[in-house]
Amino acid sequence: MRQFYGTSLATPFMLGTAQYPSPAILADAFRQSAASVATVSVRRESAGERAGTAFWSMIRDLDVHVLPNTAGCHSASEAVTTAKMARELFETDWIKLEVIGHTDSLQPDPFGLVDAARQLVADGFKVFPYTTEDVVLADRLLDAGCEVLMPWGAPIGTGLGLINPYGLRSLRAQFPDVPMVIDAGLGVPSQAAQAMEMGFDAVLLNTAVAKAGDPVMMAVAFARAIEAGQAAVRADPMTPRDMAAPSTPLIGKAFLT
Amino acid sequence: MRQFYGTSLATPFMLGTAQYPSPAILADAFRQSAASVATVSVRRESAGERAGTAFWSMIRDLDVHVLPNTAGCHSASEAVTTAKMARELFETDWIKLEVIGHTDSLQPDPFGLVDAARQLVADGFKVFPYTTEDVVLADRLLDAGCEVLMPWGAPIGTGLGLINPYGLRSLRAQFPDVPMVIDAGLGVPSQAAQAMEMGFDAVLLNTAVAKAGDPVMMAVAFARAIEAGQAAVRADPMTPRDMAAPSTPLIGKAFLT
Amino acid sequence: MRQFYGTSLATPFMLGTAQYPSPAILADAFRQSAASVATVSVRRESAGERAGTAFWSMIRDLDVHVLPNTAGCHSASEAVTTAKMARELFETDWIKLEVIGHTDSLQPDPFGLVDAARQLVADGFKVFPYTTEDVVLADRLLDAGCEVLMPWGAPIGTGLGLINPYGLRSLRAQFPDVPMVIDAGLGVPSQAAQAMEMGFDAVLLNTAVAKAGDPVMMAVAFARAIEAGQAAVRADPMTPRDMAAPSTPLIGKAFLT
Amino acid sequence: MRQFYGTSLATPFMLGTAQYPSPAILADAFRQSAASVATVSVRRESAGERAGTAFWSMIRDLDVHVLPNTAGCHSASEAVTTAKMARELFETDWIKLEVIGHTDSLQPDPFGLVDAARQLVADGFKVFPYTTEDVVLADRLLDAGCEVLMPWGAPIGTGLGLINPYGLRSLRAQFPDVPMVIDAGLGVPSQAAQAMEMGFDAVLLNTAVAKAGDPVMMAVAFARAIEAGQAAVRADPMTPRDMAAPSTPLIGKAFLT
Amino acid sequence: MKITVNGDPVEIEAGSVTAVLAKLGYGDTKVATAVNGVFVPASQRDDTALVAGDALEIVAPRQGG
Amino acid sequence: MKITVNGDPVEIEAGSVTAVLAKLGYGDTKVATAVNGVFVPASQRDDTALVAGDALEIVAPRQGG
Amino acid sequence: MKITVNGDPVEIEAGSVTAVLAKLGYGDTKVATAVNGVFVPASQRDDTALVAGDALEIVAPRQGG
Amino acid sequence: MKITVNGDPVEIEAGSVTAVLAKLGYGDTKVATAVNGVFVPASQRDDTALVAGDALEIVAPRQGG
Repeated sequence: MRQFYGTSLATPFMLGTAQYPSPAILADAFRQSAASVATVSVRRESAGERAGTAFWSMIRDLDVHVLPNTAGCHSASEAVTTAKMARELFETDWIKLEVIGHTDSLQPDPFGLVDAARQLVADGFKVFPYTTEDVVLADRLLDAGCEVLMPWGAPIGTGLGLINPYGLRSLRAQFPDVPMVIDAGLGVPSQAAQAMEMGFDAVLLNTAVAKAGDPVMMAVAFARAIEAGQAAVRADPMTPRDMAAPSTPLIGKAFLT
Repeated sequence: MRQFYGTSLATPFMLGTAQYPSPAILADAFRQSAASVATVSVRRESAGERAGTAFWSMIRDLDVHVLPNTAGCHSASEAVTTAKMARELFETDWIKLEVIGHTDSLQPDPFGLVDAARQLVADGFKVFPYTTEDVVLADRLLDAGCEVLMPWGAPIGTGLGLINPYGLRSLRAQFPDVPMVIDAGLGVPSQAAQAMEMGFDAVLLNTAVAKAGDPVMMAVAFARAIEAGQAAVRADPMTPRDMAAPSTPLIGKAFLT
Repeated sequence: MRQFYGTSLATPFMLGTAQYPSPAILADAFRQSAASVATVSVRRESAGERAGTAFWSMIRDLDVHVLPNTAGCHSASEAVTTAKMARELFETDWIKLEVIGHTDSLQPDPFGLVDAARQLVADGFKVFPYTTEDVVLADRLLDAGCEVLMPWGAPIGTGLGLINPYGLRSLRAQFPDVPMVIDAGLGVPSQAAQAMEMGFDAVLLNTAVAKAGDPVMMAVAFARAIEAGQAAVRADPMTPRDMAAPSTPLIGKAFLT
Repeated sequence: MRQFYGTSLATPFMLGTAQYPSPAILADAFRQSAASVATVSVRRESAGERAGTAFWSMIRDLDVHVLPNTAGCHSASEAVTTAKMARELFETDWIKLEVIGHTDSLQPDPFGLVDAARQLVADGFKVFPYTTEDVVLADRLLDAGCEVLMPWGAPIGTGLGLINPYGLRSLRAQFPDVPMVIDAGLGVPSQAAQAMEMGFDAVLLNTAVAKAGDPVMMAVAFARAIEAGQAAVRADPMTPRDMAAPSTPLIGKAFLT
Repeated sequence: MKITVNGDPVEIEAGSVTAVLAKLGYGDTKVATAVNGVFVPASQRDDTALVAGDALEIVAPRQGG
Repeated sequence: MKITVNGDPVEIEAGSVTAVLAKLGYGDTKVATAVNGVFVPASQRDDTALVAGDALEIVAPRQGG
Repeated sequence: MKITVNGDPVEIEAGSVTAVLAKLGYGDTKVATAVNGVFVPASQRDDTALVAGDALEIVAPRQGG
Repeated sequence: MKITVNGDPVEIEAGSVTAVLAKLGYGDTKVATAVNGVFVPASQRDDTALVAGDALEIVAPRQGG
């Protein structure tokens, strides 16, 4: 499995921490799925609230890699400031860089994304950019110093799966050595398996697990699917063919008519 | 998990026994994937060859359910005689009923299939008919006494996956209480997960495992994918939506510009 | 263009006559789209009602081929009797044979269909069977004496288009010399063009035109799309390729940097 | 039909002029398809060659709108200089702006594209940017002063059709008032009809016509398909439904069993 | 006698299909007929007698898809 | 007499399926049999006589999908 | 002086970010800060004076996707 | 002096773009020009002198997609 900024992950499953019915269910989802990375955010804290401390200690107990995001930022400067606050709070130079360019689709803004990536890399961050399947944008992000790409499967929270397999395949083929994570848009495990089968290195999701009827079971389901897709690539799948071919040999068949 | 003629399977994974590089790899694929059913066939035996005995003892050691097939039969009578020979040899009344109607696609023959099913049920067989997604044909097979259906995903050996999801969904919805196995045509694990997510009760395949570069690893990959799809259904997936929705809450976001 | 029982159609567009806002709009849809075949049915007539006479004279004025159907029949005998009544009323031996096997999907009943087709052919009918993409069923219908096949695109009235392109392609490839009409399930003209591009000989539809906001304009739209698909096949389309290729020649490009 | 920089086109069909077997066939393709816009390029001319003059007089005789391109340009400055040379030669301020960012896919470079668009608009050009389905990029191009967008269907010359219908639908929905042309990647007429049905205002293609066995017939086929899709939108198509619905009324059906 | 015509019970004097059609007032309307699910061609209506309990179906051209 | 065994012509002394299997050297091999396309259970092999022209099929367990 | 803290207007005595955090009652809560959209590291809070009209943002760890 | 014309090295007497085009034999051919990547409108060709090492591009209408 490819490394992410020199880090080998125990599993290629990155899981969000938002929207769970309870902290206990969140923790259980991580433990039972063996997700190896947890995405987190920074939000306003009131005096005496101490919500952050409670959340943070819970996450720390999960003993996973923490990947803070810049969710909701619509400009490079906002994202950069948010990243710096996150680095101080979470004591990590990893940052999931989101610069949203379009409110309905939450699509990344290619321009703000590259701008922010360049600033953050210069400041010593290890940037995980949430991007599209655009190969030119990918090239710019790599030029800016990103060593990982996180193309979307579909718009955040839609659960539509991989809406542009052709584009994602082209992206994967164009940069064979770059670690890539399919981030956002997945709804069911088969889509995560498909992403791994296409050669992506990991999968990041949140809503599909947190909003399932049983988030813990769904987290495990995704974990299994990701293992399945990863193993499938290593096992070298058969080549699909248009015409049928018998699996049971015809030779030796009894003549009975 | 639904029962198959009163039998609860340890796992919803049925695996073929043909086309493996070696018997050792075949056995290993079953052991490591925990497939619970093995499909087998009957073929001509020469005097002194004893190939059948060797194969049979190997299969018995796997300690799985054995599902003999009538592969290669093109008429009801041929299939019925083959089924009877198989019952005597494998000491089971389970039969995977194949009546091939079209050589290029190995498509089941709806007419011969219903005819053979009726004869075999009358003779005490527990028939697992290899069929299409045709709901009327399914209805006839149930009338004939079949208590399980095995619709194809795609033509045998193609590895194309589920070529007609709409038709398969309609079939699943039409007979909610009938145990159904997606049989044939799968190429990669994500397709098996998808089949389970659609509500099918098990998956049967052979070529995708036996012809993979590493059959054992691929068998395990399919096993994981099948678990994933099965768990996903139980976990009650989110409903896909066309518009994006943030996973990280917007409330509390710092104002930074 | 292939002939239908020896008849060359002026256009490969067959149009239904039901569900239009008014007889005038129906007539206009036929005139402006140049549809060459009109499907009709037989229904109960009360004494003095004379609705049949009015409808029939209107259809006759369209000066198109008339194709009576057996819509709503769920058994071979019902369909056969209906066909005979239709032949007497419409003075044609053409019959669109529908034997419905499943109420929700209005899927043809393969068994009743072949049975009725055999009886009708024996009685001198020219049978246009409404069938599925099943190649074995197709073979049986041809054996029964049908010289035309009408596979569905999708269930009647859904407007989903071609739900199983792989299956339809296989059917087309299996019987290259049999005239085939894509019947039912189309919703928009691009789907009709696609059907023709796949090598089908004609398209039959009703709901997509009759239930459009402007049935006349939609009939014309389908007529254009059918022409487009038919011409595309004759013009021998380019072969799709995975990699891009410049249309504007690179040679001679000015060097400007 | 929406206007393009104040110009109403006689037909929403824009056709390339490259790769035809002969100038006569090119001219015939335009005449018989009634394409209303011809794309052209500028290339090096040797002394005494006068190829440009011959080509240009032939194009002028077609009496269509001329849309020069900047094909093959990989930087904004190159594209800008090329655009200026084209304006002087073709005496039009229309320019199909191509800034290629990726050689294999010929994908537009979002960054160079916006940069060049801004410069050209400032210099009085009417820019037709060849772009992707990216809504943020689209927004930037509109900010830069473009009043038309030309999103790709698929990479140039592939003939794959609309590879990301979801993305194209989102783009169309996001900017309901902006004239949009599906440019590049189409292979068969049904795809052009589909593009129009999705609400796009015109279609631009070249390879699918020029490289067809019979370019003239294929040009006409595309023209018909484009008309079909355009009329379909106006005619207000039926809403697709998952369950079947009889087109022939059931009421009045004879009871025959 | 009692028969059913297009699904409705009718009390009518016994007779051939032709006679019954006339009594029912179909006159020369263009219709096709079936009795008890069996087609009765126009040419055989005179010779086809209806008896009590028969089900007569009388159909005419209609819209169809 | 001449019969065919698994498709091949064989010259063999007449007898029951059991006798023929023995002569062919199948011994106690686990096989199933059919004569002229009809299944012959092991329990009926003694009582099933083969005559000239019969087609005997002898099968055993094999790999299958 | 008047400043805004996490978007709300607050009347508070002038001072460093550290002083203001203390007065607001954040004590030793683990937070990160920005003033007028610019990040202020913990190490610089003592030396960063807030003036009237400043916008202070105080954030802490939260759930994220 | 040495310049390049459409990518090829050319030895030619110094002069304006107009002069060079004439010497090269373009006569009244309809062309557009750029020098060192910068567009030179026809109206400015007289006043645009070429110097050694300049790259002159001369283009005309062609097929395009």
